[in-house]
Amino acid sequence: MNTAQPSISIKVQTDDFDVASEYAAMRTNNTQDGAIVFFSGLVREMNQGQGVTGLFLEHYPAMTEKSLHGIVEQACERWPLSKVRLIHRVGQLHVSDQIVFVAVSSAHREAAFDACHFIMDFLKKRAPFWKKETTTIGDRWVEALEKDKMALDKWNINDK
Amino acid sequence: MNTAQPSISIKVQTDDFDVASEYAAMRTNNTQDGAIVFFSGLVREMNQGQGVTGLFLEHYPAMTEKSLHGIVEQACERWPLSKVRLIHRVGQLHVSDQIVFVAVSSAHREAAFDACHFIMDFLKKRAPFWKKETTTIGDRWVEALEKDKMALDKWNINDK
Amino acid sequence: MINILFFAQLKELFGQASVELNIETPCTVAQIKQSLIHNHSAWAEQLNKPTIMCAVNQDMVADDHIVNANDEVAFFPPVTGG
Amino acid sequence: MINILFFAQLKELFGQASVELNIETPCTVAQIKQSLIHNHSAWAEQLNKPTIMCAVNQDMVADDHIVNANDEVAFFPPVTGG
Repeated sequence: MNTAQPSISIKVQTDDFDVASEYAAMRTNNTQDGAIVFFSGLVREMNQGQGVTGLFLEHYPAMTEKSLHGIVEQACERWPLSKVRLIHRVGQLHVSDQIVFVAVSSAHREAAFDACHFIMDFLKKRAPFWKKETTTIGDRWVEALEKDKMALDKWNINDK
Repeated sequence: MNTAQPSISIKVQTDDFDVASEYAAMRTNNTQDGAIVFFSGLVREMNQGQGVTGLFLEHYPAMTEKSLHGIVEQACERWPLSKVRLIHRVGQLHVSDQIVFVAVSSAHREAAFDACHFIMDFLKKRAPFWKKETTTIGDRWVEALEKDKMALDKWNINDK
Repeated sequence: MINILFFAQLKELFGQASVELNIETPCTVAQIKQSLIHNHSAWAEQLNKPTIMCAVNQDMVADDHIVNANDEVAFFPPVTGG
Repeated sequence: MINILFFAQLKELFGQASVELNIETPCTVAQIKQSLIHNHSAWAEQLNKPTIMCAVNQDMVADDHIVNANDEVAFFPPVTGG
């Protein structure tokens, strides 16, 4: 296990983010890690509504960062991670825009893959964000999916 | 399932690669994908030998790309992927250098995570690369690890 | 007095982002829901949904969670970020 | 005649990257190994390792694979890329 405290960066912002500089930050002063895994989530043209033209992301500001920190800390307890960087955007987005970014680094690839996947699975079910799609036939709130709830099962955590 | 042919890019090269431009290529003309997962492998200071100062990567040129294409095609048959980009470096590398990059995009995150992980697991066990570490006490060939062989078990493929 | 926050569909359907509730504390989250429905019968359908989520002081909690004076209570539909 | 390639430790230990083997085809990979060991007894330890890998025409194969004239045969230790 990694004995040093992992370096954690969590941001909730309206602005777009730059994956290249996030990736550079993962590599800076990092000679111990063999594996970086990152996930990037984008606005799709066809989601639950057809012909999506935009997406509005509402959140619960006082709770959002606290919730994300809790999820990342769970991941750090479970896997030996050196660095975690997470960005989630809020506000008005458009098709192909970046929504969310999670990067983790570890000595070994299994830990990096699992931790990144775990963080996304829990973010989807526990972090207070809500998406409203703008479509060619009007606005609609995105429905939570049963498969996202089931995605948590693989992590064997007793989580309502 | 994705009916269009996935777009595949595979490169074996001595030169370093630029993750930012690879990521940009994943996003270009891509309004259907909600998820991009990428893996990046780096030279670690402490691997099987302590005090690693460099790494030489030998390969079997006639076989390398063929092997990587086979692995990526297996992933594309198994998951609905839109784009896959893979780069593996050969030749002399140094600590913290990038060795390998795999990026996949899909409509959904589960497919993207699984396919990226699958490609790395098979690349580790099936693609003809060999690492020789330069350490402070001399050179040594890296030993294949039993855990890399076991990593294939999760994919339920009958693979000797 | 407890300050109750609403988000997403609840905020839209209730036409407000928050409400002050006059209720004796400590009480449970379930009792807060009942009291809100008592005051606003039109909210019953939403607040009675089994999927509705509640956070107290920015942590997710279940219906039997105890709420104290000055706690921040929030109700919202299942989250859909990421 | 079959051209046999060696990589990594095998290439270093055998002191050569390839060898021409005079063997009647078709034959199996196992027969090629035996013939190589017959010609170069010092190679026995490496070629008899159960972990040694073989590719014929750039595809991984097992010991019972049939090799034909003009096939490209390669022996190498377990791969360690990635």
